[in-house]
Amino acid sequence: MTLDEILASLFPGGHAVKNDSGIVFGSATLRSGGRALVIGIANKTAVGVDEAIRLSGYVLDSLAREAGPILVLVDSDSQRMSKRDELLGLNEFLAHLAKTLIFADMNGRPTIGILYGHSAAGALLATGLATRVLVGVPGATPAVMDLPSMAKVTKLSMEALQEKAKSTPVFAPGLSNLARMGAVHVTWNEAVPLADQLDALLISMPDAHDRRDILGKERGGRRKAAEIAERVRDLALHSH
Amino acid sequence: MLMSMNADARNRMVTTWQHQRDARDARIEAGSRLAHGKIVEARDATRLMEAVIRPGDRVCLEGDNQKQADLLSGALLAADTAKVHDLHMVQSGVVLPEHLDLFDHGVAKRLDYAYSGPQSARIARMLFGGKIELGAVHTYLELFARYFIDLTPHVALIAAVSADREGNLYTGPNTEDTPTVVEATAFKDGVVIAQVNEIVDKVPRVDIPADRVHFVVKSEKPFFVEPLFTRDPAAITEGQILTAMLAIKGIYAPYGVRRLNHGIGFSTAAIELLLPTYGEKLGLKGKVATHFALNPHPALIPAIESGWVQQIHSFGSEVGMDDYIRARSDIYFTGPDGSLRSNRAFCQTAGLYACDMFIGSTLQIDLQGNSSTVTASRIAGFGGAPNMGADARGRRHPSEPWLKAGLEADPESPPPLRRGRKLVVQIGETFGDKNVPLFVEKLDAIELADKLNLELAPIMIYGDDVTHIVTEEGVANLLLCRNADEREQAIRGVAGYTCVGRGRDRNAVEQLRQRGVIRRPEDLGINPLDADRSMLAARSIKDLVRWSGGLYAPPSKFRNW
Amino acid sequence: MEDLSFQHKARSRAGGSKQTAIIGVVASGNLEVLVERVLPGVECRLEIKTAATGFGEVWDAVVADFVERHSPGGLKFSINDGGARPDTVSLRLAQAVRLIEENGQ
Amino acid sequence: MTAPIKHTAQSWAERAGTTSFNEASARTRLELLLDAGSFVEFIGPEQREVSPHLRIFDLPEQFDDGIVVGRGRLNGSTVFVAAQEGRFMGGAFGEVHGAKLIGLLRAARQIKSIPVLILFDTGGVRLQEANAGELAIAEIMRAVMEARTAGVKVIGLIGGRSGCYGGGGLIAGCCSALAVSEPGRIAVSGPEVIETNRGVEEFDSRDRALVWRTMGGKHRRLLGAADVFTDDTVEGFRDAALELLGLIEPFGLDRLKAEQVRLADRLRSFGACADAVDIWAAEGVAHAEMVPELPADQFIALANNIGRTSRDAR
Repeated sequence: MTLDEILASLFPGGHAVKNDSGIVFGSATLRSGGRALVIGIANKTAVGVDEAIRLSGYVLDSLAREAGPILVLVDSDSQRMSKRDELLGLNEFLAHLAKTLIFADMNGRPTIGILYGHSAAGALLATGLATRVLVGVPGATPAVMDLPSMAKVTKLSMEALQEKAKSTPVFAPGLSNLARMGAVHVTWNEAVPLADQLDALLISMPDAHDRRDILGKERGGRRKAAEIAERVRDLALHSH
Repeated sequence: MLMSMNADARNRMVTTWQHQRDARDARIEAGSRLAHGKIVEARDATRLMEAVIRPGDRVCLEGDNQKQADLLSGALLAADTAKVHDLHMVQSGVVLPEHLDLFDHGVAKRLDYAYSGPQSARIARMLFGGKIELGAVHTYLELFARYFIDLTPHVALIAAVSADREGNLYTGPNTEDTPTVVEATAFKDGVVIAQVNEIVDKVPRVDIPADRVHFVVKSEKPFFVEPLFTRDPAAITEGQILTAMLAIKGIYAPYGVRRLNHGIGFSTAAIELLLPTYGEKLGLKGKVATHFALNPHPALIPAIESGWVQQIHSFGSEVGMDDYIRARSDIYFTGPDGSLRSNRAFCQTAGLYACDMFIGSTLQIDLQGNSSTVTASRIAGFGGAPNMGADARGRRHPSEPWLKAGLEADPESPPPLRRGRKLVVQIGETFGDKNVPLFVEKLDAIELADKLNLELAPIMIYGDDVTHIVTEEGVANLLLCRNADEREQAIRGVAGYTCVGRGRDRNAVEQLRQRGVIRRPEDLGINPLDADRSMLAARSIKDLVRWSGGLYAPPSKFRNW
Repeated sequence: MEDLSFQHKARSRAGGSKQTAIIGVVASGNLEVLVERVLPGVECRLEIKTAATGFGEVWDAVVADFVERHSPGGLKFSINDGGARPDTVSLRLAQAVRLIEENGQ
Repeated sequence: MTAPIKHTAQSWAERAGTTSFNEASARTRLELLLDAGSFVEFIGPEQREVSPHLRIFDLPEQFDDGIVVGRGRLNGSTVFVAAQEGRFMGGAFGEVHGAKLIGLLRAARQIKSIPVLILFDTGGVRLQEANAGELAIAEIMRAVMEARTAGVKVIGLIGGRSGCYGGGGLIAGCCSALAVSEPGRIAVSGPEVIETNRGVEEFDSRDRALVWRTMGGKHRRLLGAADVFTDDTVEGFRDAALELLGLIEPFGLDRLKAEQVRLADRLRSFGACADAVDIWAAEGVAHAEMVPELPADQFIALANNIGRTSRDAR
């Protein structure tokens, strides 16, 4: 789905969301009546220092003035891979964006990521993966690592990697793999108005607790993470 | 009648015995049309080649171990092969890709050389494919010698730092082969063309006088120099440290080796970095490692700063060491301008005749102690190691290590008639990169000689020149071996878990150990668990910079700051 | 990857009282050795997972020399090997024994 | 530098003072960072909790999956610690590796009073388990922020050989404060990645001086991305950690607002600079081109003089 289609389906009553050369920003009225802040990255734009600081600014401004959920729409490239961005401390800018989203979520502004296009690596960490609930839209093409790069580093053929990818969701790109890991909470149905699905999600919104590792275990994508984290936590709690 | 015939013959001699001079003058005349004085613009360099060089010429393209006349190699490569073809390249280093492109393009046909490190794989393929007609692979001194006998260049293409308008050249710290090449070319009616980084009113010092230089081309960028002798201390392993400890305590100390040459591997870099720590503890300062034939190894800086080293003569220089050398003229050879003066031919001679020890690593050693850096797919050439790693039969001056080694090798002869021996030490770990064994039953070099129909297998150092082999398993003293069987078992005895090592006769090896032919770490009072990186005087390139008081300026690829 | 296992009887039990120790990292040309005091008497076991296949004979020789030289009775060695050279293996095994024989729990 | 011969009797304090943090293993770093003998590991190597994914690629495992987590004491006070082993798979985050740190942070959040030290040494996400690694990083970022919100001080120490790249850089950006040494690097994209994407003209990954002045410890300190710069010894990092523990204030919205201002100001001031040297010059450093050559003590004086820190604004 395109950004316009997504917005139209999410907010049939209209919205004030703009796409300013890849930076998505605005607000919209939910069918339940409340307002939602909408930010995001569109047009497969790379997330660099300039993009990140704008997005975090929108969130911080909104925290002071508004209430309601925050939707983060994602169709990005990876982080911007340039000398300038690294020189200026891209890691801080991306972390800062993630931190504002996490802070908002922990302070009464539940965050929902909507991954409808591409995303990868640092860009995904700073946006969709920094929300409480990440929704996948069919056709989304997240890729933490693309297979050609993997083939280069692992010195395995593309065929061999594709073969391995059939037996595990742990490394290969794709929405369903991220879903099995517990990263994508739910994948929406394109045939049903997204507004309905958003309503349902807002009603059944989980609390702000990070349960992605448990989800990953239930879905068979990450069999170890939840258990290991729990064991370390117990040892730490009982050893001091 | 007789008289008049003689006069006639004399007349003929006057006209026919200066053929080469006439030819040279014609070449210079052709080239001069492109020059202002001796100066030729870089854009005309290829036309200069076409004007001066004749088909079939012997051309020395410098082509050294370190510095490269890269502008001129590019210019030659661009020459019209209708005018310039079938050249016979005589150069010590085949280093740049262009050096081999010359053969692919048909500019050159025949090759005599000494060293081809970076191009070792491609040169092997081209030799197999018949793209290159090979004369021979030489050692440096050997090729230099042939420049004066049967491989004298018609044209020399050389590199210098700067020239004045008359053509006096300053070669800078990397003088290397230039004086030798120019001597052979200019005094035998050849043409010398120099590329320079800059043209100045007055050169800092005259390394090559103007009357030996015919054309000067100013290059846009400085000639290429590879930092070949920089070993990052951060990459030195515990195994290399152990091996270095064995060498210091098992060879340097007992022989009292003061005059020596080091190879370029990590094991010898470890030795250099252990002198001010481990060597100091053993009380060896001033007693060993005081005089070197050696490039300016950055790894030697801590030993120099600690007062170990008295004098170093160098084959070439090393990138980043210029200021340090300049400030340490007590140690290095420097010109009136203050910068290093290197000279490969003299330094090779010094290594051969005036050093009591060579210690270096290799890729393969066989059961006789022959060693080679050739593998089935790579021909790196010889460079200088065979000159360093050979007993000089012409040597006549005595020294303690030389006499002691001679005594061990030949205890029976009466002392006044007993030759001394140079210590030739092979040092390495029993397994190299990717678990490739150092010790083999048969050298790859022999297979290569078969494939290429060479009359000689490319042996770096012959077994009968090797006196010691040091591995992490211990020191084998081959001087004390009395027959081929003992020698083989001594080599197997330090070959560790390689097939050669596992094939040893345990009893024979134990007997050799009783006789001190093999000395294990415990025999030398060394605990392998003490071999720790904290023993290194410098553990990083940054440490070397600090030792140098900020004078050493390492190239960017070695920095982590 | 290749799994190897060796069982030896040492001359004597290893000294010290520590129960476990670990040395080294799994990287190209390196290995980690986890040593545990879990075997009865003078038994000694080594379990190896190695990235370099086909070196069983070399491991056999390295392990035999190691047991002979260090007498690690009662110790079990678990090794993850990134293709280390035999001299590195010998060194790490010796370091592991030294660590577990040090004082401490 | 003038490393003395190691004596077996060399004391713990001497070793901490002479051991390079950069060179040391994760375990050695912890042994010398914490009070002698105080470290207790959680899920140690004898538990053999290895990555379940590496075998798919026929790759060797490490018993601790490349991270050591536990508790110890720093000048007598309890701290939680996590140290990545940069030599195993480049210190990269995988499922188990990440989960150990998540568990530690969650415990710290519950306890509130025990700080967490993270000794970063990572190239980012472990390729062979990229999805699990990426998600683990997202969970760690969340856990760091939850812990900080609960009052926990989370300090990052960066001086390992693999640097702090990829998602590691983002986690570092979430910490309360960072200490860094000269060899330490912090970035998202690695040098080779930038070169591949932008060409060697924009970024020559083999020009290590360029790499370090763009991503290295000194630049990060002068930018204010790291609060303390230390010489490359374990003792130096120990002192830095102690200093930071004394300085950190609680986290809240004001911090995020201040960070927004801090980063926006950085973009405004230096956004047009082509190279780190230009930034340093713009910050008022005389002879900016000499910064990489400065010894640690002189650099620390210079950085303190410039006075850029971020602990109040992150």
